Amino acid sequence: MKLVKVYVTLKKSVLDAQGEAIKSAINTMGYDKVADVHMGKYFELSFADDYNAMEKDVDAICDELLANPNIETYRYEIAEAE
Amino acid sequence: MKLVKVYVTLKKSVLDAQGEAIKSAINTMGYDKVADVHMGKYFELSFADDYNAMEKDVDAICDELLANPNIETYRYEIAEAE
Amino acid sequence: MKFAVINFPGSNCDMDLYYAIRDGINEKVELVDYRNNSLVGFDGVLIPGGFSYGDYLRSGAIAVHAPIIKEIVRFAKEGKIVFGVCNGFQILTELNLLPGALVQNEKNRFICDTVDLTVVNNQTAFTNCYQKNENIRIPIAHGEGRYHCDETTLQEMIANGQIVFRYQDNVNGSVDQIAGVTNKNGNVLGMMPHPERAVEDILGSADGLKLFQSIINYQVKVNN
Amino acid sequence: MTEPTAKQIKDEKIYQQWGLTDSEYELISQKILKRLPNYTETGLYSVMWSEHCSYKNSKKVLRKMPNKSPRVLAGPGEDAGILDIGDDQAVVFKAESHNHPSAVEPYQGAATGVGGIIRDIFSMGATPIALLDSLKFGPLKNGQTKHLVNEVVAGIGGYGNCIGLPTVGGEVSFEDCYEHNPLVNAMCVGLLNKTEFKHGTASGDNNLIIYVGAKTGRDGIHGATFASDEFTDTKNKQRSAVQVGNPFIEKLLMDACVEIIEKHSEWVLGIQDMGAAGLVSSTAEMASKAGSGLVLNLDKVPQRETKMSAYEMMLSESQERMVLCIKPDYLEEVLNFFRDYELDAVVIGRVTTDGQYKIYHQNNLVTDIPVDSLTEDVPEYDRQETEPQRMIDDKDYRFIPEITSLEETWQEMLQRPNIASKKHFYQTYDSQVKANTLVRPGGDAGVVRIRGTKKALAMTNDSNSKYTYLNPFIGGQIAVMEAARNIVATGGEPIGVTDCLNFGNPEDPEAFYELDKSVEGISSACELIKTPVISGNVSLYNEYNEVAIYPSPMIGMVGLIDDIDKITTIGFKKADDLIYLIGQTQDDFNGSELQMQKTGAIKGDLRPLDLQTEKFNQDLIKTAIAQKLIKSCHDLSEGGLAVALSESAFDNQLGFEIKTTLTSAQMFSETQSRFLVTIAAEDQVKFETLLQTDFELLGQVTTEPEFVVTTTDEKVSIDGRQAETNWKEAIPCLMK
Ligand SMILES: Nc1ncnc2c1ncn2[C@@H]1O[C@H](COP(=O)(O)OP(=O)(O)O)[C@@H](O)[C@H]1O
Ligand SMILES: [Mg+2]
Repeated sequence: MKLVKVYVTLKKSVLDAQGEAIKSAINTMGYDKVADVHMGKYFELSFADDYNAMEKDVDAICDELLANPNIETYRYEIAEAE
Repeated sequence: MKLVKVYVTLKKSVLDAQGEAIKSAINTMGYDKVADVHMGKYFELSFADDYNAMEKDVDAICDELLANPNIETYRYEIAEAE
Repeated sequence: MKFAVINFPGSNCDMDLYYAIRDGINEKVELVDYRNNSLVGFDGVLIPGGFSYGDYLRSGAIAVHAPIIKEIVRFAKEGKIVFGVCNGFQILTELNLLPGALVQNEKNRFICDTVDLTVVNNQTAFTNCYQKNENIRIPIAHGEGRYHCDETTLQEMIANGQIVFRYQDNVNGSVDQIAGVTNKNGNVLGMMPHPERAVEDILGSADGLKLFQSIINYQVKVNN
Repeated sequence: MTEPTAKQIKDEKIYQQWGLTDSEYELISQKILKRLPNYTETGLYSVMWSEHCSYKNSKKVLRKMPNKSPRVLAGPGEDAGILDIGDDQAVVFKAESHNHPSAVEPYQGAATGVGGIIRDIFSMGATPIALLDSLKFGPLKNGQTKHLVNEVVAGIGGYGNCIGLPTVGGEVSFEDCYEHNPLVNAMCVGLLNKTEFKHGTASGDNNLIIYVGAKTGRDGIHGATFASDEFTDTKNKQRSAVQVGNPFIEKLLMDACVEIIEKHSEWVLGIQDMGAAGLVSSTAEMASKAGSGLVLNLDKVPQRETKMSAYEMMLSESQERMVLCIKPDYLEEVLNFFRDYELDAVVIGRVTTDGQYKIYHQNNLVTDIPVDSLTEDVPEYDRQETEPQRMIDDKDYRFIPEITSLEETWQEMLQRPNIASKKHFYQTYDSQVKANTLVRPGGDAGVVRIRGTKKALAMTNDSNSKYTYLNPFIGGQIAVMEAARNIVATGGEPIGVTDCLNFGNPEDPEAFYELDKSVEGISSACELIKTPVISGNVSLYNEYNEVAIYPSPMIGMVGLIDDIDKITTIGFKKADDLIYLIGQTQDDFNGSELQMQKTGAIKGDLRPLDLQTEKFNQDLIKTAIAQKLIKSCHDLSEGGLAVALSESAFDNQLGFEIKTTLTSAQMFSETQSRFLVTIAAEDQVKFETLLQTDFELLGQVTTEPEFVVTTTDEKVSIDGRQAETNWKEAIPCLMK
């Protein structure tokens, strides 16, 4: 069993409406040291087995589904599932 | 500058409707080795400076805002920002 | 009775509630900005549907940090009427004035429809004009309306009669088909369906009207 | 990043990459400026002279459309058109296409399409009251298309639901030609509580230009610019040509703009949204309309990103931004007003009298050109047109279907994606927010009441590109008439039209023929029923690998219902009501859904539309509704009588028993100008004396959901419950 952790974030040039709203909420709550907030998506994919083409598949899943390369970037880590 | 990375995920007891939908989309796309998908939120908070109470503040921000303890759990890492 | 309809940035059913009170049951009502910090002079507070703060992060999560919230909490604690619809319900759970939480619909899509509800408990401040087990048709419109709570909380709520409305057909996958719940005290109600959209026959249903009439009924009794 | 010099732009023909032709560039440098335009200036011309902003290829064609009626208060040229609806109220509407952005980023493309059209409405000072959407996709066969459909629908709902406007109508259709070029058109309708409005103008020496709303980023800048690496830094991949919407900010902006115009009209001289080509197009148009000049200081523009060049700021299509022109005396009031809404509002420039457009950036004068040259001096092109070969080849082809089993065909037709229920999509749109929606999606037209009056507005989006493909002129007429029938069947009087003209490459003579003839068809139909075209939008170059989409004009129509008692819906009301077919049925199978079902393609010419009969039948329905004779009314469209009967029966789970002089095949004929109505049995004589047209008393409504049908060929009994399941489940099933 492998666990793939995928992080999808908006490209820097893309408006992060959620991040902005959350930042201003944090500041209003009195935490004024927070200078910037970005929000992204986090996925955990479990693979039944390890296999050769796994990384290739994860890339494809990210490109075709989890992220839109026009606005988002992604990175991932592969770990042993507990 | 410090960068805090926060991961918020649904508690295991809460049905992850998005995760399930994504899983079935991935399977439909032909990647049948993906056994399970969970979706969560990922935040990057930049702090202008490091300071003593920073960890306390991050805990508070997570408890009061970023995660809803009734349904979610969170964890975070603190890193040096580039 | 004089109602406050709270207007958060992004609320969008505020006027629907306003008209339901003003034209539906002919009572006094005012819109109150989220930046106010007093509800003195009001007898009940209504939290409308919509997307407060864009519903970014989680529905209702950011609104609970607005200045007016202190007063809403005071109303709840003092046993005054507090009623949240849709996003208002989400805000009340985020505030822990109501148990549980509202999460993404089971089918993971926004649903707009008119559904059948059962009035589970007609002995509340909000439902005393309905019959017990009455079937009412009320519109829904939400993406995060699946009610979630743990088993202990559920049993407690059942025992206390806090479950007020159930869906007849579990449209969003809610625990125990829950559509609306009160707090223990019975003065705070949250529900995902929109009774304020069902106050005239030409809108397709007037079944929501009795909810607002119930509040008046209840208040009259309390005052006497 | 260093910008190329004016000379480099000329020598290396960099302007070509931005879409300017050699002769256009020459016109600019030799006739207009009498010098070489610099980088920023060339950028401004390239976007302002693009088809999207200038309509240089379509202007001549668009002039053919009628745009006058006693109701018209504002027509094409403003952000949206306005029609007087009496009692000092007016309705404002427009439709907009967002095809390309939706192909690239379906959720945001669709969402910002909705956001953009809403801004066009409130920039006229009107309160938006409803949305509609017209969507065209490839067949629901593969994962990519389903994903695209899901995302587009989610984007439309995401924006509309969040801002709190009901989506009350629309259409979704599927044809092969849209597989790689989906069409996403959105329409917004607004209400103006007076009959005067703010023009989008900037006039009066030294009056101030105010920027309100979201900060400016690098989003949506002319994609072609980034294609060339030389001019971009190494972070190229960090940039995006896709706009992202923020409906939350737009809600604040909408409420603020409506309020400032309603309550503080004297503060505001002009207002306009920043749509395509953002800052440049909004400000240049405002100044040009007023015959003024303008000085802008870009350092004042609220910026989301650092180190933006003048070019980037001027061309950015960041969403949720507005430009206002105000009198300096009210500056404090205006800034405070927006601050109260928690919106950024800043002075970015002022009006001048010299007719020049001057832009300062970091203390440099980066642009100094005549304002009018951006908006008025664009060359207008007269494109060549030739009749498409397929039309010549197939002129005499007539498709005659053979129906072996009426029941089987009936059930199959109900499952065809173009006919099946679209509830799977539209139920993800809030159709009731604001508690004014009287007829929700699922019928012929959506209806929104005007609170405090007896009036309501009926609205619909219609197009049938199969018809326009076979015959653009007749197809154009049909699109208008189908929209009108939807309005009329609902109890409304059609009062005006907006459109989205989605076509291929105008430089291709066949594609241009399609555009030109469609518009002629639309125009002739609008003339007849006196519905001026008061706004619209053109989207050309819709093609993939040089194969164009079907010519796809979309008609958005609004009708006035003077008394909500007149509202009529499609559903049969009760057993024993009599069912009538109004209008004559012929063998109209070319371009029909039945032809698609039987042969997998469409072919042949269309029969001319008899406009007089069309109008006569529409007037008849209006009269009968006014006399309260009609209990349900449904126009006949795709799938013909069989489909209309089924949909009317499904609404209240009723059935029917009919006997007709039609053949089984004709049950699916798509002859135009027809309606299906029911009346109470006791009104038979009264109703029939009205009917000086072709009609047939088909039979009556029955309690059990069973469809008993006798044609000239056979008698069948169709399981209505099964039929309803087929119709309802077809799309959810395909979307799985
Ligand atoms: N994308 C959509 N958004 C909202 N409503 C839709 C959409 N697609 C279809 N509908 C609704 O479904 C019903 C049937 O649509 P359609 O078959 O196109 O009607 P018609 O043939 O009468 O024009 C209409 O009420 C229409 O408004
Ligand atoms: Mg119709």
